Amino acid sequence: MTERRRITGTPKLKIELPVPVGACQGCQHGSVGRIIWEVLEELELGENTIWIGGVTCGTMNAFLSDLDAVGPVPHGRAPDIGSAMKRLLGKETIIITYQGDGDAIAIGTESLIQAAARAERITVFMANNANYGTTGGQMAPTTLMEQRTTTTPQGRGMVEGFPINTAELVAQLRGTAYSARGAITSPANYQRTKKYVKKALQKQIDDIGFSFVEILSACPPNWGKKPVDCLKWIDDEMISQYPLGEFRDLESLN
Amino acid sequence: MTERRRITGTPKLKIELPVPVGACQGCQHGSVGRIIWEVLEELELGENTIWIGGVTCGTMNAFLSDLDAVGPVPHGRAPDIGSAMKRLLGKETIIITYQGDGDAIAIGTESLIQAAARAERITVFMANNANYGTTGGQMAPTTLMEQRTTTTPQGRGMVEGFPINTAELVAQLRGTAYSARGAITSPANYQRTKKYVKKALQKQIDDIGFSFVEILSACPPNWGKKPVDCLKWIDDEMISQYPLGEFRDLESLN
Amino acid sequence: MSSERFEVIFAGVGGMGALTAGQLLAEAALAYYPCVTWYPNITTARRNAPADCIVIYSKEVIASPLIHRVGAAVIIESSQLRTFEDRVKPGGLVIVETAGLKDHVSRRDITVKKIPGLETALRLGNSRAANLLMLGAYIGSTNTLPPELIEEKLEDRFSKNKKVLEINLRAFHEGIRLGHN
Amino acid sequence: MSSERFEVIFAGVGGMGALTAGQLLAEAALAYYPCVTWYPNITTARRNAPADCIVIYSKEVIASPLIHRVGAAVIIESSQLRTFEDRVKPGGLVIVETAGLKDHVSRRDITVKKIPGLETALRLGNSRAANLLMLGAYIGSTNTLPPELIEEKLEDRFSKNKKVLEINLRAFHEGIRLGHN
Amino acid sequence: MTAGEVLIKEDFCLGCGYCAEFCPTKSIAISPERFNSQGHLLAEFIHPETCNACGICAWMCPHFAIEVYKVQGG
Amino acid sequence: MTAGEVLIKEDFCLGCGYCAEFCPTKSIAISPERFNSQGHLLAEFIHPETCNACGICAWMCPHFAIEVYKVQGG
Amino acid sequence: MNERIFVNGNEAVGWGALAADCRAFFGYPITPQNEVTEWFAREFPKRGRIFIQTSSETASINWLYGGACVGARVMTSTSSPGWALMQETISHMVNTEVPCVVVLVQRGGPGQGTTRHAQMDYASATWGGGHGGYKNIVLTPASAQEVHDLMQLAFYLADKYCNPVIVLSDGIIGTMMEPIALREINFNSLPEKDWALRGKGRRKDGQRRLLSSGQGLIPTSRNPNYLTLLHTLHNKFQQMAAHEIRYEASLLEDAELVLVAFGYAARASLQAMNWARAEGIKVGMIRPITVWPFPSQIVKEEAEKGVKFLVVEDNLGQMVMDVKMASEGKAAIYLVSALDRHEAMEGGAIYPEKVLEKIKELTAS
Amino acid sequence: MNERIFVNGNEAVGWGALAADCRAFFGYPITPQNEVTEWFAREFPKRGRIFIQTSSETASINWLYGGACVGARVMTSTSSPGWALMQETISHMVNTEVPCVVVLVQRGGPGQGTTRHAQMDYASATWGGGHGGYKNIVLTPASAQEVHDLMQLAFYLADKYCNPVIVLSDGIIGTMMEPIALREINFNSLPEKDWALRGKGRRKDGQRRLLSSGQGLIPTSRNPNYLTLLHTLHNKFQQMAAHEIRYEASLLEDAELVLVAFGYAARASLQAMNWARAEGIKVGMIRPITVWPFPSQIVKEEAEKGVKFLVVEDNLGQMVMDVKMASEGKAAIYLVSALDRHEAMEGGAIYPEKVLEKIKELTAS
Ligand SMILES: Cc1ncc(C[n+]2csc(CCOP(=O)(O)OP(=O)(O)O)c2C)c(N)n1
Ligand SMILES: Cc1ncc(C[n+]2csc(CCOP(=O)(O)OP(=O)(O)O)c2C)c(N)n1
Ligand code: SF4
Ligand code: SF4
Ligand code: SF4
Ligand code: SF4
Ligand code: SF4
Ligand code: SF4
Ligand SMILES: [Mg+2]
Ligand SMILES: [Mg+2]
Repeated sequence: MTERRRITGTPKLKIELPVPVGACQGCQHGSVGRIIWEVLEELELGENTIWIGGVTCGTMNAFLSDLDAVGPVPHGRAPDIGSAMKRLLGKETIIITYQGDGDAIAIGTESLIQAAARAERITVFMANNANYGTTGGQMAPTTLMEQRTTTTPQGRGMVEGFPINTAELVAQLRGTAYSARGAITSPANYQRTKKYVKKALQKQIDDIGFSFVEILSACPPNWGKKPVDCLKWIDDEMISQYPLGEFRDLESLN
Repeated sequence: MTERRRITGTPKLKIELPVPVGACQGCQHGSVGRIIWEVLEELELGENTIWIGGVTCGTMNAFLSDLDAVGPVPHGRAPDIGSAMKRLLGKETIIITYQGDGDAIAIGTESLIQAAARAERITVFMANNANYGTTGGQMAPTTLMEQRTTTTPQGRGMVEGFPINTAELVAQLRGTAYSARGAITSPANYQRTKKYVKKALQKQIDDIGFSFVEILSACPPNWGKKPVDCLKWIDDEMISQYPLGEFRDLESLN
Repeated sequence: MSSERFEVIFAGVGGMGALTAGQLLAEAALAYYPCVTWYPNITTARRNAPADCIVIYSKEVIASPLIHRVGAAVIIESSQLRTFEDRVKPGGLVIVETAGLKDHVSRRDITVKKIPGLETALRLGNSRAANLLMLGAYIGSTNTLPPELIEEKLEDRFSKNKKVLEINLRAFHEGIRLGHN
Repeated sequence: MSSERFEVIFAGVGGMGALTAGQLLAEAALAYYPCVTWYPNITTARRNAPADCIVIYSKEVIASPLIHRVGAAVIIESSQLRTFEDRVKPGGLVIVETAGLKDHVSRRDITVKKIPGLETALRLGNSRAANLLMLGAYIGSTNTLPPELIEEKLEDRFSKNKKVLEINLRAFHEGIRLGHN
Repeated sequence: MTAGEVLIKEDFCLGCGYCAEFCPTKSIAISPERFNSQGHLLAEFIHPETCNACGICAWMCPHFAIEVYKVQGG
Repeated sequence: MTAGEVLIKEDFCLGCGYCAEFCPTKSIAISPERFNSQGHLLAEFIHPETCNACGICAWMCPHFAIEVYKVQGG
Repeated sequence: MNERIFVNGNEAVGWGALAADCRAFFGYPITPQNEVTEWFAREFPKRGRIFIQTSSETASINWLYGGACVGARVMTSTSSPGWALMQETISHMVNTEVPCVVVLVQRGGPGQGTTRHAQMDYASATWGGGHGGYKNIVLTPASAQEVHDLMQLAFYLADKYCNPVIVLSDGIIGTMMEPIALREINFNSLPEKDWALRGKGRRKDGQRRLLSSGQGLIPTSRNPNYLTLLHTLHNKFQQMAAHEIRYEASLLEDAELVLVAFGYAARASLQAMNWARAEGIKVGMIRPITVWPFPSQIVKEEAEKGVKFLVVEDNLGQMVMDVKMASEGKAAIYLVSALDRHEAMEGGAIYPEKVLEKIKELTAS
Repeated sequence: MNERIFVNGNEAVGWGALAADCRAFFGYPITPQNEVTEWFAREFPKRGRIFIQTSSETASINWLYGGACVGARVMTSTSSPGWALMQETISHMVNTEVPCVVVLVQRGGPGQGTTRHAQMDYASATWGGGHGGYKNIVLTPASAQEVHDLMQLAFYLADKYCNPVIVLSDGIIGTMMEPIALREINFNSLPEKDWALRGKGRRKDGQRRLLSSGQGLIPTSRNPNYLTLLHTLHNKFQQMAAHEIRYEASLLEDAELVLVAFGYAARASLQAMNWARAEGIKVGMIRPITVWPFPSQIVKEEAEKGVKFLVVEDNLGQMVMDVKMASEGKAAIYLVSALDRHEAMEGGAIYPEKVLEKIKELTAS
């Protein structure tokens, strides 16, 4: 007699539409979404979470979440939207935003920084793929020095100035309870990132303060690399600019 | 035979209009302006500086500068405007913005942070009076915890979240060459602040990177205090939240 | 106090002097007149710019709180005389502060009363009460409202600061006296 | 090649296959036709959504680059047949990829050619050349342009990658051959 | 006897190769010839016998194409 | 003999008191009775004899009401 | 409650919102509406409601968006430059079909303009200042009482149509004080906001809700594709246009000249009309209370009677376009505009005297 | 130079700007105008000109403001949501009287809408989406060549009037390719920008320049008080309205039905007109090239001849308001709108076939 037990697969909180939604080969927005869905499931937050999708290729994750959701919301403004929801619905509701790097730390700078300063009890997830994926691979605030994009055809240089380390910056604000950066370039990193995501959500559950997780995420077509090479590029190039780890982790803000 | 030598007085770069421009008794926007005018004069920058006035009671300083000037520019956006000017006019032209705290680090968060990240060769002066003076004393991002304003009638608390330390935050950005905070609560602080202003402008002259000086500034009517008591309040209360000093001072960004 | 409708401008510079005087009058008038409006004209008050207000109190609906020509003008800051004398209707009244008064009223068709508001208020203990002295002068001159109504409002407003209240009341009464003349 | 005006849709899914084929045709047509338009219909191309383009080349001014019904349709992705067969004018031509082809053309008033583009391209060395094979089939079927013109454009575009160029040229020629039949 | 069973939903697989790259037992690989309907070369579960049902392939798959089971007994 | 001379432009003075507060020699003070046209009590240069022309009053004056001179000889 | 209080038009906003059971106010300081923000800062927290000062107007309107998505009655208030910054998200809210109320206390423009009154945002408020050609109902109070009452109507209509509603005030209506009666207005009951996001566990059917806008429209969203969305919105706009026109007509019966004005200019015009009537001049007035939808029918009917129109508005001519459209060339239209202000400085305004002057000019001979 | 190249309408923006000696482009990515941004990123730096990718559209327009203040020819390009974010500062630039060119490649709205074409920003572009009732000339190209040519006109008019000029393109005009001739258009010469800020040392008279907007207007600024400012602007707008109307009229002589359309809808309409004419149907067309100022006179003249109008626009009815105003009730007006798109998804568009269908319907019997 054989027993067949499901080990893992598509998270329960991910909806499957009749036709698979288009995505680029090797795009890691799906993986970032997967980690969040898994953690929401493990923390049993499916019933009381609202997912706010910024404009990014990852907006799809809002549509595909078996959660109350809205998106794409106005570019960069998800933290404002989430803040209002949290204030109105109270502690019992978990508010998460899913944003791209361009969304969160270019046009969204004010929205993000101010939410952190206010100690807003929401969790912001930022998929950092070092470019504007959705619009076709332009420079983002996170684009590495020397990196070529469609708007830095010669590579980013002093004309454009320096990349922004979002997780470290957010960690500077007094209202931030948690800030970390993960990647999904190996099973070990997958698990580590999952831990960050879980801790971030726990800060919200425990009503401590603002929480933030940045996740490095491959964008093969815009990086002009095969998917597997993208993961190598993250390990070799991106992580030296964007070190993985926790930058703030407080039990209480005072 | 007596000789009469002028020691000091109204800076040459300050224009006097036929009628004195209205100001509140003890408002220190005039003093912040004075320091900048003095330094511009000492560095002989009168001929090649453009002054960009944000919306603040201190916009007056733009009008009263014997310099090319524009203002009030759209709320919070002076660094964008200055950046464009610098790019088009080149190193020879010195670009300064004069902003309030509300202007610079609420609605202007994106404009300021991004200019610093880009290492924009401009100098931002921010008069921090811990409230929105122009509009009648509302809470600003810089309002102290417990401080009463017209929009925090019970004092700022956890509903509003924490004040932002702008000079320290700006110092985190890789493109910032200089960031400091001064006050004008004593002749010694006056001179010290003047030194900061001079160093900030020197960074721009030397084409090193972005420079920023925050200056604590009294707003007697909105603080509900007599002018002299305002200076004491700065010394006693404000400086503990907003320490004076230099937070970044680089000879080169690389 | 028999007429149906009164209009008065209070004009000053900076702070809230003129506006407060007008507001007190308007609030007081509410007890007698079903229709009252107070319209402030403030440019950048916090920064010492001119500020004025129009108060209208009437038995009938007030179509517009904003009118160019009014029955009376109380000029709390003498520098404002020039601007406001034209805004008084023929037969109307101008009450003007004498301190710093440089201008003349050239019109013959209006009554002008010069009141040493600042000086008197200073003498009574606080130059800031000049606006209430001028309000008193208006009431004293026009008798359009029982003074007690305004006193009540004054008491409400300054209930926390007895000293200021007292000086204000004194100034108001002195104004009425000066206005009667 | 005598006619005055040709219109063709290239339809595919994702990537740039259909769009590139149309662009090459349009660029090549410029040498012969004073008026050429290329109109892309891309939804979210980077993410594997349908993408098509309309190429019009004409001796006379092209009023609209966008028209609903065209003379020919080249269906590079067989799943798009249903959407596009209706857009061919009576008497027009449909060239369709056979790989994965499930649908039938129900219309009787158009010519249909089924081309094993993907399979053939794979055989020639790279499935990505299927779009050029389909372009070849169109040229082979319609003779609306000398193939050399397109070859030139291909050479320009892939000058940096000789291997890809070669496969593309081979696919294009094979397409012409299949189209002739 | 315990063995892993990996199910690859071919409509979802886009052939990125992450599963194959990170499978510790090399039980999974990109096919050299099998395309899905969108022209992508597919992942294939080539060595059921070595699979330990660790789940890594599913974790790393960004397109939700993989389900992993553990089969016990038999 | 050297002495300071301080000129107060009364139209500009708003009586904030900063000059008086920081004058190291207490040569300057707010008048208990003299108003400017806007009703503000004015600063007054009350002790020319002690003034050392240090300029501090002018530095601290936010309203540009002060000019400081040094008078030499005489 | 039917208390009578003496307040300005800005404070009346607060009292009206309270009566409408508004749950949260999100706003940013700007003159001449600061009394609104300060009213909420003072009065809302102590009533267990939410007041948040946001970091900008762009932030405000996005807080509104968030609040609307969870089904709460939420509002903001601003003045002209801040209004301009809200355009993107207002357009967004129309797309997503969520309700909110925005109070716009107009000041002088363009640009930084003045901190005082004007009526220069008629165009952007009424015809859609943002992208995408949406519509929203625009209510224009002309007194503190009407501010109070229209605030309640605004919340009702926003919920009824799941669409933003604009209350178009101005610096004069906002800062002048008048006695008002506090009263709760009753409206028809509205359906539950079943679409609101609250976490699916709080919902009877246990199903998730998805609010989506734009290219992401997918089968499970409220409007599954773009054309459906356009049809839904179009039908809704037509419903609003058919059912929500409001205006006040005065003395039209025998009028030869009809004034058309809203907000403070309507007060000035009313005064001028009264004076003119006292002199026997046959002048009447149409005061639109909704400027979108605009009361075109009554304007058209008057035009057909052969009257002249005198539009009075404190801008360079905006509502005059609506009057022109409505009157279909059948009437002569004149304008008293911001160029007819009495004073050169920012405090300048259109006084009733100026309107009377123009009335006389147009009715002479 | 008179080279012929095959480009899309977005790239034609770049070539036109280059011919107009534009010095700097400041922009933020948004579909469907990304080729514009990328063209400048590629072509400008190597020509010693400036390309900067800004941090948002709000930033872009403020960079433009800065660039304009120093007297340089500067431009940006965006699509609808980004356009909405620019409204405040455009209003500001009108106030300060500084020139710039904004290219607006319209996509579907409202809100996040679609990443494709539409013509839904007519209202906000033409009647003023920002606060303060300003005006700006709006040019509407209908081909890649016209994009190239109108870009040059746009820079000229912006400088001539010291006012922003909008080039209103759309996703179809932007992404379709056509051959164009590169050519430099000559315009009358314009006065030096003596008002521009460059540091007073760079100026002959050695005097400072002050550009001020709003309440800060003081004697030394260009417009010393608010009413002067309003008069200056009003006069300027009237000059624009009097001198800058441009349109293309086709086959009006005997037309019984006149199409009115701009941008891509004009191309579809032209095609439909050609087909209809081939069938002997008497249809003509007015294609506004400026939509503000709108070619009202020709519309009015046609209306007086007794034609019918068919307005074709890919929105829910916007330009139709201008046609209505211009025709003064003298003509029946019909509309083909976004509701008449062929397809439900975002790629849907108004095809010539649809226009022809409507033409036939209106000319039958
Ligand atoms: C106001 C506005 N500006 C621009 C856009 C176009 N846009 C859509 S997504 C996006 C940024 C995408 O970059 P990122 O946030 O890094 O997400 P990614 O696609 O890379 O995941 C932009 C600029 C928009 N939708 N709205
Ligand atoms: C878009 C916009 N929103 C709001 C305002 C109103 N406003 C003018 S100045 C100001 C802030 C003033 O505060 P701050 O920058 O701290 O300067 P201060 O007056 O305190 O010196 C505000 C909110 C405006 N002018 N524009
Ligand atoms: S463009 Fe990049 S971010 Fe967008 S779907 Fe493709 S891989 Fe993902
Ligand atoms: S309000 Fe404050 S900042 Fe403004 S002028 Fe007065 S004191 Fe200065
Ligand atoms: S990781 Fe997923 S999508 Fe990628 S090849 Fe493996 S099964 Fe296919
Ligand atoms: S479950 Fe583990 S061992 Fe089995 S195929 Fe997947 S990665 Fe390899
Ligand atoms: S510091 Fe200046 S303004 Fe203040 S009291 Fe002295 S002189 Fe007057
Ligand atoms: S110059 Fe120095 S010593 Fe003289 S009054 Fe001024 S502060 Fe006092
Ligand atoms: Mg990104
Ligand atoms: Mg401040």
